[in-house]
Amino acid sequence: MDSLLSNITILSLLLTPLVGGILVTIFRKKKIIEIVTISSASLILIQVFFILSTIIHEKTITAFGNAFYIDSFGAVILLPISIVGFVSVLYSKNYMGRQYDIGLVDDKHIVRYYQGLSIFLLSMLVVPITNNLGVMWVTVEATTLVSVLLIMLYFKENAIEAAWKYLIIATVGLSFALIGTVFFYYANITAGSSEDAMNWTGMVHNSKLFDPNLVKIAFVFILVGYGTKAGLAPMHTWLPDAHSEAPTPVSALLSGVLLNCALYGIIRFHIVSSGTLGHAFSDQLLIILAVVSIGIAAASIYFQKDMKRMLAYSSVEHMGLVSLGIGFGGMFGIYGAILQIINHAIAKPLMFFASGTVSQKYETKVMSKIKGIIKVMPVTGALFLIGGFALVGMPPFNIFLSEFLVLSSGFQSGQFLVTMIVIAFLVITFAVFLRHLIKMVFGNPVVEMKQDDMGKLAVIPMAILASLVIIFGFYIPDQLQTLVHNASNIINGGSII
Amino acid sequence: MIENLILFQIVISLFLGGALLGLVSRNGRFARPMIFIPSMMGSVLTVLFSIGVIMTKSLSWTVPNMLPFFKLEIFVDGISAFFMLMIGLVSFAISLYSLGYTKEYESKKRISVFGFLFNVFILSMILVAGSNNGFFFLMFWELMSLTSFFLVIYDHDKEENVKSGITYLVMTHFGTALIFVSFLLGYLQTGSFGFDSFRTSSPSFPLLVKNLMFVSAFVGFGTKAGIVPLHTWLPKAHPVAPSNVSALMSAVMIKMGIYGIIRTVFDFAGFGASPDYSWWGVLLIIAGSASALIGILYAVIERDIKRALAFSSIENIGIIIIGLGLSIIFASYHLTALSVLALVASMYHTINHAFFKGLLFMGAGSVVYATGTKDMEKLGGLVKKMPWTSLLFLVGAVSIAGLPPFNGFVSEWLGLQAILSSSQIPSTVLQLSIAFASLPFALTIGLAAAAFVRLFAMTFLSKTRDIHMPHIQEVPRNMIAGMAILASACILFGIVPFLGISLLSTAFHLPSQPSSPFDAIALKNNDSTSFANLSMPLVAIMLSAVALAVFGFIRILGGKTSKTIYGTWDCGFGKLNERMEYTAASLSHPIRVIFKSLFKPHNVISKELFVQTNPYMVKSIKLHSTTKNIFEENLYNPIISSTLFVLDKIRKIQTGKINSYLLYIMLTIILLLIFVRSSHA
Amino acid sequence: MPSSPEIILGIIQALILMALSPLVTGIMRKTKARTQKRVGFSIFQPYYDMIKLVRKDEVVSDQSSWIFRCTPWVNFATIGTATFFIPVFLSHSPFGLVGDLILVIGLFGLARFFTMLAGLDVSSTFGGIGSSREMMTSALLEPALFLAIFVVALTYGGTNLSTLVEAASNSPLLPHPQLIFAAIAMFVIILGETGRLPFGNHATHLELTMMHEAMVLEYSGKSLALMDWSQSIKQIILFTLIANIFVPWGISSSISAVPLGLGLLAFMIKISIFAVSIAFLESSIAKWRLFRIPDLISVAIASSLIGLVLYYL
Amino acid sequence: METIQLDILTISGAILLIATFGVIARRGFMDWLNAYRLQSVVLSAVTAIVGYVTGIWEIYIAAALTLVIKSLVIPKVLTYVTRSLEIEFKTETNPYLSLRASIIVSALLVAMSYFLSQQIPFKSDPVVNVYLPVSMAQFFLGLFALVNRRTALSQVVGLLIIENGLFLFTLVLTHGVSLIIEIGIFADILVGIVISSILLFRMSRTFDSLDVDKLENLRDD
Repeated sequence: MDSLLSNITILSLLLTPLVGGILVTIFRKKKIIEIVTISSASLILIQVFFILSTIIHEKTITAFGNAFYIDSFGAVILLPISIVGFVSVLYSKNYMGRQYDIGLVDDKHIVRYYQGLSIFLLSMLVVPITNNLGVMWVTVEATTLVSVLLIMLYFKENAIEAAWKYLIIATVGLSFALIGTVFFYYANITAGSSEDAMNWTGMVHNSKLFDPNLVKIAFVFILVGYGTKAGLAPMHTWLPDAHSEAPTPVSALLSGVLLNCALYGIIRFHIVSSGTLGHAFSDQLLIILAVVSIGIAAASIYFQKDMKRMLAYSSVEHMGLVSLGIGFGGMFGIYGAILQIINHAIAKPLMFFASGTVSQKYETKVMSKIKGIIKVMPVTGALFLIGGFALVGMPPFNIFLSEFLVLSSGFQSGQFLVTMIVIAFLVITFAVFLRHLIKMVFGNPVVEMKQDDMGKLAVIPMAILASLVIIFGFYIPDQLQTLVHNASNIINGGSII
Repeated sequence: MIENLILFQIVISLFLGGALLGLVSRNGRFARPMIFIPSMMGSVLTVLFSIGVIMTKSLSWTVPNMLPFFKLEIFVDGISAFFMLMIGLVSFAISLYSLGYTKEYESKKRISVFGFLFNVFILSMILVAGSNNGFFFLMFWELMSLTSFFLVIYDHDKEENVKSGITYLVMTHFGTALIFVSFLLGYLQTGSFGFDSFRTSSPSFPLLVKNLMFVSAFVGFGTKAGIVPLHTWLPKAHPVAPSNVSALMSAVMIKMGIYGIIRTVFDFAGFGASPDYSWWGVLLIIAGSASALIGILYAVIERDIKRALAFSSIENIGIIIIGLGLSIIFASYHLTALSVLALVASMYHTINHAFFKGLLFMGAGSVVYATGTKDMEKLGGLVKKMPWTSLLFLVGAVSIAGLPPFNGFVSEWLGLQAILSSSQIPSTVLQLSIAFASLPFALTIGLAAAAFVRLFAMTFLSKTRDIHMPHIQEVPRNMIAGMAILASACILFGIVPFLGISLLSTAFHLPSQPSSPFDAIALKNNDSTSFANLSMPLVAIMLSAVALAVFGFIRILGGKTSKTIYGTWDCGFGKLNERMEYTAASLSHPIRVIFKSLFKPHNVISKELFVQTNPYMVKSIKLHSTTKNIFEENLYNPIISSTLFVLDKIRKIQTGKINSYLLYIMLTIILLLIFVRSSHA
Repeated sequence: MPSSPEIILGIIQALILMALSPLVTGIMRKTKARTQKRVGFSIFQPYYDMIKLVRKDEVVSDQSSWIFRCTPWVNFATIGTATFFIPVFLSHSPFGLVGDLILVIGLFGLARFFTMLAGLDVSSTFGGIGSSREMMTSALLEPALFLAIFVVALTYGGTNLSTLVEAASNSPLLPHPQLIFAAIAMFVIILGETGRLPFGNHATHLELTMMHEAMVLEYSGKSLALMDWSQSIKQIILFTLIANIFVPWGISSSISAVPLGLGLLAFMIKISIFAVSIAFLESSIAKWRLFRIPDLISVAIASSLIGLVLYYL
Repeated sequence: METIQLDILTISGAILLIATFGVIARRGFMDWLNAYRLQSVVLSAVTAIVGYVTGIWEIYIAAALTLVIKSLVIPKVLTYVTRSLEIEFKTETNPYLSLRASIIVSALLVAMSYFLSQQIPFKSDPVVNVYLPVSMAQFFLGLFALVNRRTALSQVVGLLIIENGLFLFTLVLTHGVSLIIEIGIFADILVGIVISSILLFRMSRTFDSLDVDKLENLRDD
């Protein structure tokens, strides 16, 4: 692809949400801004597919000199952003419409919401395509700020509390990430690079020359920093609060995409650090945090009362699994981790949407008050079940494959004890998660309710995701396989066992 | 063979078609045929296909490129085909039965979901038996668990049903995790999850790996099969499922656990003919004996028909496992002929159990269909109102009690002979322990007869105990036909064991094969004197000849006499009614007393008095007797509560205080920095 | 294939067992009467009873079903079939090729299964009592019996009764110590299987003591005759078994007139002695409480286990 | 490098640390704000010096931005937001550790920062040698303030101190990465402060307090 075309591609990708946001600000009419945002999200989706097909053929896209750089790994992150962005916007129409109808939000809120959504999408889109790790940090920080605004949309007590915690913890965490980034930059400079010292391409190119001790410290800062944003325990504490209090489409984006973006940062630096130190060092750290995350998630899910908090903990678990896969390494582990990123991004929004619809119907998020979803909302209930079973790694749904790969790589890399512990945690999570889920879906509703699935637009986004969940369970298109394979090669430093 | 492949593909598409038809169908006249006729056709073709495979040669089929790393490999050899044959036969009968049985659901809920799950469930079992790759095996395995779970909680209005379902799902998932570990060990050795590579390189695995593979697979598959103490899901899930589903689960699905154990032992775990492996067999025999005995003991005292049948499944799985264990021990001492004998006994019992347990669950389903209750204490007297059901149920009961000339006897006979042959093992310890193990085995057989006398008599004989029972009538014809198919299979496999044995020996490529249907099963001593012989066709002929002869003799001797119908002798009391009958609880009372250390019965007597001050004027006395589940109380509850205790401590870290959260971050970074410092080069 | 004289002899053996069975019952009753200082009936009284019963009309309970009605025939057919497998005076029965000791036990089991059902079919509490007790004892007797068979089968090489008895008759007098223990066990088991004291009492119809009698209480006429007859055949089969396995004296191993005649004579003497001694024993002990019966059975089990250990060590 | 420059470096580093300790040791919001303002002025001076030393013009812009935003705009915004608040919201009455203990812990953290800096192999660059430990110390002290303090206002100040530390850190290690990143960072901070001000405002309205102890509804026990 020649440079002009790639410049235009990147520019239009980034302009789409920006223009969308501006149009929202101009029109301020609920009907119009909904349509504007939906069309901008679908445009993004189409453009991402275009970029993906280019990546599959040409491996990389570079634009604006060296400022933007997309490789297969970036593309793998781009895919969930666009998909989840699209379905979230689609779902928002119904969800926010209902909130609007019952008077929970007014016109001003709606405008602010859609503005925020566009900016949120924009900032996330920059993360995987920028070459500059400093810019990446800035945009990740920007996502925090935008999402804080989205979370405190209603100014309810809990929302304010969640937003406050999220803001403080994420900001503190990301400041670590900045320190780490600067350390890496410094290592790059001291290794003699000057041109593109902050660029990923330059960094990975020079990584063999870095000072090992510096890289060790730097990676610890990166891990804790982006780890906070990615929800790795014990820095995950903001996550259940923020995810449960945000408006549902935002929860879906936070959980399905934002966490991946943060993990993306960790993995990029993992590659660099592996270049310097060999992968054993960062693998070890990733595995430690991953096991802690999975364990804490298992423990927290059992005692959970709030549906969305439970889903948030499940995100913690999945982020743990991704970093576990990266940490275990090998083709299986890394491939599994990347698949897990995609699969999680498909399944988790499905669950959030379903739980959002359910909590709108039942007017509560407290699980003990929700019974008999399958009777009240047959379609939503079925989709809820599909999503739930997918989340706990039940075949024939998609996450089974990625978990299978990750755990296999654990044995392959000789981490028997860790793998067994994780398997035990996963079994516990399975039990406790499904216990909650099944108790909600089946049984008899506490009060008599009309059978109603809350509108087509609530169901369609879920149906899209659910069909992906099922299809990816036993069929992954060749193109995607190639893409993920290339991405794994990148993470593995080009050499695949 | 290409025809087999096409047949197999047709089978898959039939079940998938049935599932899809189910999904699109609406309750109505055509809903049930749309669902069950494809599954019947699929089952018939499965039977044809598996016979084809057994007769001709194995089928292998690979579908590449569906998923990264793993190819969908199908490999159907004799063993798989044997299990597929079982699935096909039983599911044909059950599909036919379901055509009538599911009518009662039509008014209550969507039959379409049921149809979808039912078809997928059968298909997943077939694919489990056929898959040749660890990944896909586990996938179909879990699909099987998942669909059966949804079928179990199909009546999800009752919270208790859903709870049972969750227990089932969680336990089976635990099992899957262990199976996965077993495959992982194989993967670690071979670098592949393909069963072919396990097969070829397993003999060279280190002994430790083999042992670990075996143990984890045994526990994993054992959970599905319902081996004590991993059986607790079974008596919970089976009773709450719709009866046709219980029939499928009990008759076929739990056998997939047996299939897995066989595959693991003889294919993957690198079993070798050396005494090193004899402890595998010992483990199996111990587990099997415990399952058999405990299963049947609970079955004897149970008052819920379907629970009793579920416990009896545990017992039968125990018997099968004992047979397998013996086979392993014999094989590890190079006693090939005996190993074959034990294996045949075990597999024969497997297929027999599929027949009679399917039949019995369908029978129980018919009872539920007609009366609406599963409680033996309320039933009784159905033999007059439901003659066909009771006759077929009786066939099942006699078969499962291991009595001639039905099929259960043949397999138990073979099992007993295998135990008797243990004297040829060159190890006194093993000889003695197997001899001692025959004690629970024989006790089980004795108790099984007791349990099924009780089950049949309480359900079908005497007067209906619940006087408020509505009008009861015989179930529809297709349900009876479904049961009749399995009943005739029971009789056929009892009277002509040649069928089963030649099937088995062809499927498993056993060295000795019977030549004609009338050959006796003959076991020889070393000096070629007969150790034992059994010719079931002749026994059947003799039985009928003796019956005819004595009928003639008595008739000639006594001439024609008349029969008078009169009330049962009541010592002149004159008001013998339903409440004075022997109840199910009192019938099994002696056994409950004898085994009270296991059951820990607890009696509560509550009296209602006419006048509170006068204890002698009693209006009514109620005895409430409960037994304890020792496994739940002594094994599961402590494990669960201690796990929860730990989890509770862990989750407390989410205190709600932002300060503590920030502290975690601070501590994490400091600890990690210290960690880095300590790992400085 | 066995030769036709063999088959004929096999059938004759079976017929002899069937024919003689009421006689054994008669002998036992007579002995008991004598020990109780009574004259007692003729030893042929059971035959008279049977002939009388088959000519009588039946009264059938209005609660009963076809199970109740077909049970006597099933009972007789199974137990009658069992007789064919038992060597009586010829050590090898041609029917040994058809079935073995385990089949005999299985056939007994089938008969018992139906008897218990019949007891429960008539909705009388007596039937319930009988079946309930029978359920317990039979279930417990099963392992004891199997262990005893285990010892015997191991010693003589088979559960095929022909092989067994032949090997027994060829071996010297009680060469195997384990057989003594097996015999003790077998003796207890026979008491239990036939419902004799201390398990049950044939002579009364008291609720406390009945087992078998309670189950057949509702039968009359032809059916009762068949039930009684089957019961005595079962008894003689068991006596024959214990006699020919543990004391195989005099049994013929060739098909010629003199040894066969001697064998028959020996058989009759052995059986009579056995019947008389059991009757004596019955007269001298009381019935045990129901829940003490497991103790007795465990004696049998323990005895067989000792036998097993002796065999293997 | 001349001695006088080295002295200036050392002295400015010391002032930065002292200003940070001021936040740790004081209770009142206005005191913190003044300490922060002082710190920011010194920081901007340091930035200018670094700019002078390295001769990169972009750093001067950064210095100017620091001066304007940090010592003028942000304190203004915070004063504006908190103007209507009652005095008890503005005073830290009840930190988890007493002031004395806090100072000891802070001293330990400073020591740790120096220790940590020694682990990192640097070329003998005096700017780095002096400011790196100071910036780390600032960073950790800010974090400690966040952990230790119970009022939302003091947490905002803690955040600001962390941010100053970051700024210094980035500056000394990179001598100015690139203007776009610097501006991005500034923008982030500014927006962050605005958002937290909104939150503070809402919090005081909703909870009638700025005590983070009130923010304990979302928890798992």
